[in-house]
Amino acid sequence: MDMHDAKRVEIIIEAVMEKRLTKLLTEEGVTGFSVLPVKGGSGRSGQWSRQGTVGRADGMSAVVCLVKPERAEALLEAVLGVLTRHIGVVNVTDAKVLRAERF
Amino acid sequence: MDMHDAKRVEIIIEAVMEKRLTKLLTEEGVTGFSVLPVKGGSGRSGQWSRQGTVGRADGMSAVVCLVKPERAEALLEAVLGVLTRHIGVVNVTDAKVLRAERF
Amino acid sequence: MDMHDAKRVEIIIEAVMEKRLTKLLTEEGVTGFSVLPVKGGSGRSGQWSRQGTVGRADGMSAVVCLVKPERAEALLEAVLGVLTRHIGVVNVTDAKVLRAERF
Amino acid sequence: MGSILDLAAANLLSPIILSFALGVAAALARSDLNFPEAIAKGMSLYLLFAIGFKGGASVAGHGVDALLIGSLIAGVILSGLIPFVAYALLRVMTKLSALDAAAVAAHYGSISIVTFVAASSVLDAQGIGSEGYMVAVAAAMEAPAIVAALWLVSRSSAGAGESGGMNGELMREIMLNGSIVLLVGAFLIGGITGAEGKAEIDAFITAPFKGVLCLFLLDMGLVAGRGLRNAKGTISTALIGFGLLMPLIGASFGLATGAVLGLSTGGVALMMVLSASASYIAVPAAMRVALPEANPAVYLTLSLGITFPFNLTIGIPLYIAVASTVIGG
Amino acid sequence: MGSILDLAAANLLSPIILSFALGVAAALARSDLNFPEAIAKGMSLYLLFAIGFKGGASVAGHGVDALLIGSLIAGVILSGLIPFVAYALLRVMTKLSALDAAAVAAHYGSISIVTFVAASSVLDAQGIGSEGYMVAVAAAMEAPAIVAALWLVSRSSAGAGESGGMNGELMREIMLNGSIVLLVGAFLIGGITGAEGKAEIDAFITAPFKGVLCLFLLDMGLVAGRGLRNAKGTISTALIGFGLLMPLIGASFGLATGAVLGLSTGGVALMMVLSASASYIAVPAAMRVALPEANPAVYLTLSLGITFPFNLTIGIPLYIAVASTVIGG
Amino acid sequence: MGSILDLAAANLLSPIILSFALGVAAALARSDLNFPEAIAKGMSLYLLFAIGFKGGASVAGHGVDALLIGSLIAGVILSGLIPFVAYALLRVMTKLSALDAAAVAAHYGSISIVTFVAASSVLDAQGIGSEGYMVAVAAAMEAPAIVAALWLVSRSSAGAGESGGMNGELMREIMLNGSIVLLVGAFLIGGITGAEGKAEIDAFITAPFKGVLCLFLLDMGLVAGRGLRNAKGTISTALIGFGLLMPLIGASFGLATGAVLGLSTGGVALMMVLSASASYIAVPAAMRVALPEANPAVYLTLSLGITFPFNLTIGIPLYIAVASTVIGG
Ligand SMILES: Nc1ncnc2c1ncn2[C@@H]1O[C@H](COP(=O)(O)O)[C@@H](O)[C@H]1O
Ligand SMILES: Nc1ncnc2c1ncn2[C@@H]1O[C@H](COP(=O)(O)O)[C@@H](O)[C@H]1O
Ligand SMILES: Nc1ncnc2c1ncn2[C@@H]1O[C@H](COP(=O)(O)O)[C@@H](O)[C@H]1O
Ligand code: NA
Ligand code: NA
Ligand code: NA
Repeated sequence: MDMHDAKRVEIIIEAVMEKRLTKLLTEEGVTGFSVLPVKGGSGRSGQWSRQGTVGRADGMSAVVCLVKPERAEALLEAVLGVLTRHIGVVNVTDAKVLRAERF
Repeated sequence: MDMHDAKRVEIIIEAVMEKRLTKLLTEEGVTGFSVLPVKGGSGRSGQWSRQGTVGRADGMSAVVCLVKPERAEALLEAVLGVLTRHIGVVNVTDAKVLRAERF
Repeated sequence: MDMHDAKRVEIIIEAVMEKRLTKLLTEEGVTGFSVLPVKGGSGRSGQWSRQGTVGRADGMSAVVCLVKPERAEALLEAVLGVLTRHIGVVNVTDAKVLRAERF
Repeated sequence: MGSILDLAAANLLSPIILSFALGVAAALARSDLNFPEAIAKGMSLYLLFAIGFKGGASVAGHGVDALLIGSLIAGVILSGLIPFVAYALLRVMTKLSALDAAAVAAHYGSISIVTFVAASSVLDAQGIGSEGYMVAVAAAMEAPAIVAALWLVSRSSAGAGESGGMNGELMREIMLNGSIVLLVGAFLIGGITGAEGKAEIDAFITAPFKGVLCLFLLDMGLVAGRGLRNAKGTISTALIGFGLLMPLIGASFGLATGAVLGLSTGGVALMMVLSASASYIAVPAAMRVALPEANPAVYLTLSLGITFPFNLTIGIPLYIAVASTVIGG
Repeated sequence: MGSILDLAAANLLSPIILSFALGVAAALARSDLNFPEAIAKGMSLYLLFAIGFKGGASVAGHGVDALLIGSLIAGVILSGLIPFVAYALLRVMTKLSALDAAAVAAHYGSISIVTFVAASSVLDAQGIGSEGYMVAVAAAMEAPAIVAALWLVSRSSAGAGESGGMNGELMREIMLNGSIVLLVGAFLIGGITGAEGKAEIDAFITAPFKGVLCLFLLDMGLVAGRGLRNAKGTISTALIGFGLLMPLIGASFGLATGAVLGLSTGGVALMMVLSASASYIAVPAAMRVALPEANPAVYLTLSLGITFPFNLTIGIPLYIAVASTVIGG
Repeated sequence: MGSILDLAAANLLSPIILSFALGVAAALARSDLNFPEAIAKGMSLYLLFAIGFKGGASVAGHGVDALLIGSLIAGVILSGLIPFVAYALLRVMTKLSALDAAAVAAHYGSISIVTFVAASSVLDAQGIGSEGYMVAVAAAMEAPAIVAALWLVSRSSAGAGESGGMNGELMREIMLNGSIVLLVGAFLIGGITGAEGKAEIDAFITAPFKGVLCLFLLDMGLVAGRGLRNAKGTISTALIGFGLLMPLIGASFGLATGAVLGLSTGGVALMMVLSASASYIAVPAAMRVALPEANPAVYLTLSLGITFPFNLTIGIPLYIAVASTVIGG
């Protein structure tokens, strides 16, 4: 099996900032990402849940981004730019990917 | 980029036990977690899907929890307490996080 | 805490292919997986979102699969079989699991 | 008997039964027809709100009488007793473990609100009235069966340790589970606002009701069919026998109780339906928490795959016919 | 001709068209207005159930005649033939590859049920009756086009290997896809329960129907507008030309077929609508499975972004006007 | 005064208020009753579409007059001015930081569409007419308050740097936010299609309206109750005082404006309602983007947990009574 090194960057970000983040990712030339719904959570700013809510003020999304290791740094710099003043967390794990030609 | 070591703990747990788990996490002083919906799956207890269902008996949630490495052990002990008699899986990966002051 | 080595395989696959993939996983003897919804994303084939859509042509799912390290290779071979002609990405990370008797 | 069969046949060819059948057929044929979870939940909230409200408004119209209290108490007792009968029967008829038998028994003591709704709509169509507070009786019957079953387990597994855990938190969860709260809440709102309140929202809770019920049953058919497909092998012939026999036994209890209480024909029929029906929402969730070792495939398949369709197709017209014969009307 | 323009203008200013236009405008202006996926799915389930049921109930009323079978067969043939015409046209008019051309062609042979629903509601408003079984014809026309397109691919790519895979599993998936099963199932339920069944749930499937259609079209406008915005560059002028011309060609086939069959004015108009419309649910999904290399941006944009709006605004009144002129009424 | 209390009491016992109360009670009791996000969103889309459409259709009926323009302008001015009053009051009455005070102020300048909808339905029930374009005024009042609040922040934090960012992208987002677009769009569609268009979809947008409103308020009660439970400690007595006082101040502004404009009794009442109500959808989202350091628990709890229930229960009947007394009718 032909596997390639990659970084799995997972950004849990406020729903209102999601579009700004993905726009920036695209501008940074990040060639792919997937957005997963988050239905609730808890942090220093308290507990929340999307149940029954209509507004977008509450709530986070999880943006998962597989990138070549050498691109991770630049990506994270950019993410921090959007994130600074906002709540949210970012984690990076070492991963292997199939079909690296797609990244 | 200032990155910090962390553990990414991912707990796939029965929906009916989700509140119990998050309550316990809060009691254990876990400062943050996010709950992602799971729409279906398969395990030793068979296959399931949330499609069209109304009850909570079926179905799992994924609780993602980024913690300082030294806190992982205690967290896992606590999780096991809720989980023992229940179906569900727990995995831990090494991760790096941005903004470690938030954990 | 009794932890065991495992691989966390995450397959982001077209919704139309999800059933074919999980069927194959079952045939390969993969004893467990969970399917998470993905609500949008971007890749070489463009940007997409599930908002307001009815059809299944658009859209991906995330299949998360914890397996014993020695089974990962075979699993990935099988996944590639379903995936070849289709869009989608696969990543593998090293993980530790609790309760390895369940895998 | 001929007329019961006629009624059953007519019932079988109604849009609601055929919608359920369509769902089962589609699932068995592995069609990808499905309802989003949110839509299923939304329809169920609508049905609970509407049936609760209408029940309350009708009580407001007819006034509260001593029967209301009596029926509530009777409902609680039935719900607490039936599990013992079911448990004994299961232990005799089938090879289920004590744990699984208790879990199944809890379902049969409790009730299925959709079966109740379907029966109400058949009564409506036949112009048979019933006590509006039967909806409150339905709510009262949800929980006692769970307590009874957990008691059975704690007794049977004596020093077995872990299983059978009923505690304060679980009790609160069961008593305040969403469907009980919505049903009782809507019942109270209907009772407080009465005919006037009902008039305000009638176009929402009455006119489209049966149509929504059809779509909801279509969805339940899909879920039940999928369950049957997945459960192949889990359900023995003896279990199927239990799933068809138990509702008849439950219904007899309901009949006796309703007759003793002096309920109307419709009320007796609904009491039979409640006693005959098996929970598929509240009890399964409680069992996952309290008796996680019990096999959900067994109780879900029995309740949703065997007893629910039986009641929907044969049970309801049968119970109505029997109630009409015994009580008159 | 003047009256056709009048009709088209009237049609353009109806709530359903304006709702669609609102959706497109909001998406192009990058408003964050959007419908949850579950709500869109729920509305589509409602529309399929309602239109199927009403079709079936109307057949039960008027009785089945030989025309039903004839129309079904004609529908299958139309659906299987139109892809060849579309494919030839695409290869001549545009620079699409054989693969993309075949994928697009499949969409035009198949049908768009919302276009059908919108046309039915315009016919209703104008008091023009139609054969209730046209809804069954719609279902029959969903799949044959897919088979035809896959045959085209397998032929054109000869030894090319991988593409064009039709197999048993895919065939089953296509024939039992959710919308066909729901449409046909509801049609059968309507047919079995007839006027009586329809009366029971009429307040659900008839009264709010047009309003739900408005909201659904608003959502489709949002999705279509977003698609157009994302697809900038994918769609050449030639392709747009095809997207406007092909429905007219399809409609002519439908007109001829309907006239030969001897359908009513409304029936002919609906046959034209079905032939003119392009699938945007069943076929795209099938193409992703069978022809993953074909570019979805092309076929989705053409079908949903060009041909659907064309049919909705100009096509439907035009087809009705032509059918009225040719058949009378 | 007696009659105002009577009205308030009658209002308190209406299905819509009781539904809201049920939701709050269920959340405080920690019941697991809840609505899926998609269903809540779907109901809100329905309400916006229906209220917008009906407003537009009514304008089409009564004709556009000079008052429409005047009312829109007045609405914009009210929305831009009220934040200054709210801000000053907060700085005097409470210990909120300038930032938090500005964020809260933005909410009170803007409007809550559900409060508007509830008030409309009370007016309807009492047979009091109002200008159909008040729905357009509601839309016009959503955004100016945000601009005013951001200006307050940029002034107060002078060189403080980061906070208070209003830019083109945010402005576009606010002006084109989903609820404004849907409300205005439906208003225009109603205006264009008029009585005829309304007749086509009346069974959808009018008949079930109040029932949907009940369920939606039940859900809002659940969310508000959960918010109150989580916010324990965040909200001081002074803040609660503000949350009860500010709507009365806002309502006085609305009263004066409505009277000067020469609106009808119903129109004045609605102007009071709009001025008194606080946003809980559009403004919170804008604040998260523009003033992320402001504490959402403060403004969400005040708006949804204090002011919304106050307006719903006491405010609406009070404003109607005052408008009736002042304007007559
Ligand atoms: N340690 C963590 N692990 C996972 N998710 C987190 C963590 N911390 C915060 N979050 C998520 O981010 C949101 C905001 O976090 P905070 O800024 O701490 O309030 C929380 O509600 C969670 O959804
Ligand atoms: N190896 C695994 N990888 C990912 N998810 C799993 C795994 N095993 C179990 N699960 C999830 O946990 C649920 C219960 O598992 P089980 O206890 O094996 O029946 C399954 O239905 C899956 O959703
Ligand atoms: N690098 C990536 N990281 C995360 N998700 C990805 C990545 N690349 C692709 N995807 C997902 O897979 C879909 C198809 O990708 P593609 O084949 O590149 O068009 C995208 O829309 C994303 O949802
Ligand atoms: Na029972
Ligand atoms: Na066609
Ligand atoms: Na205001």
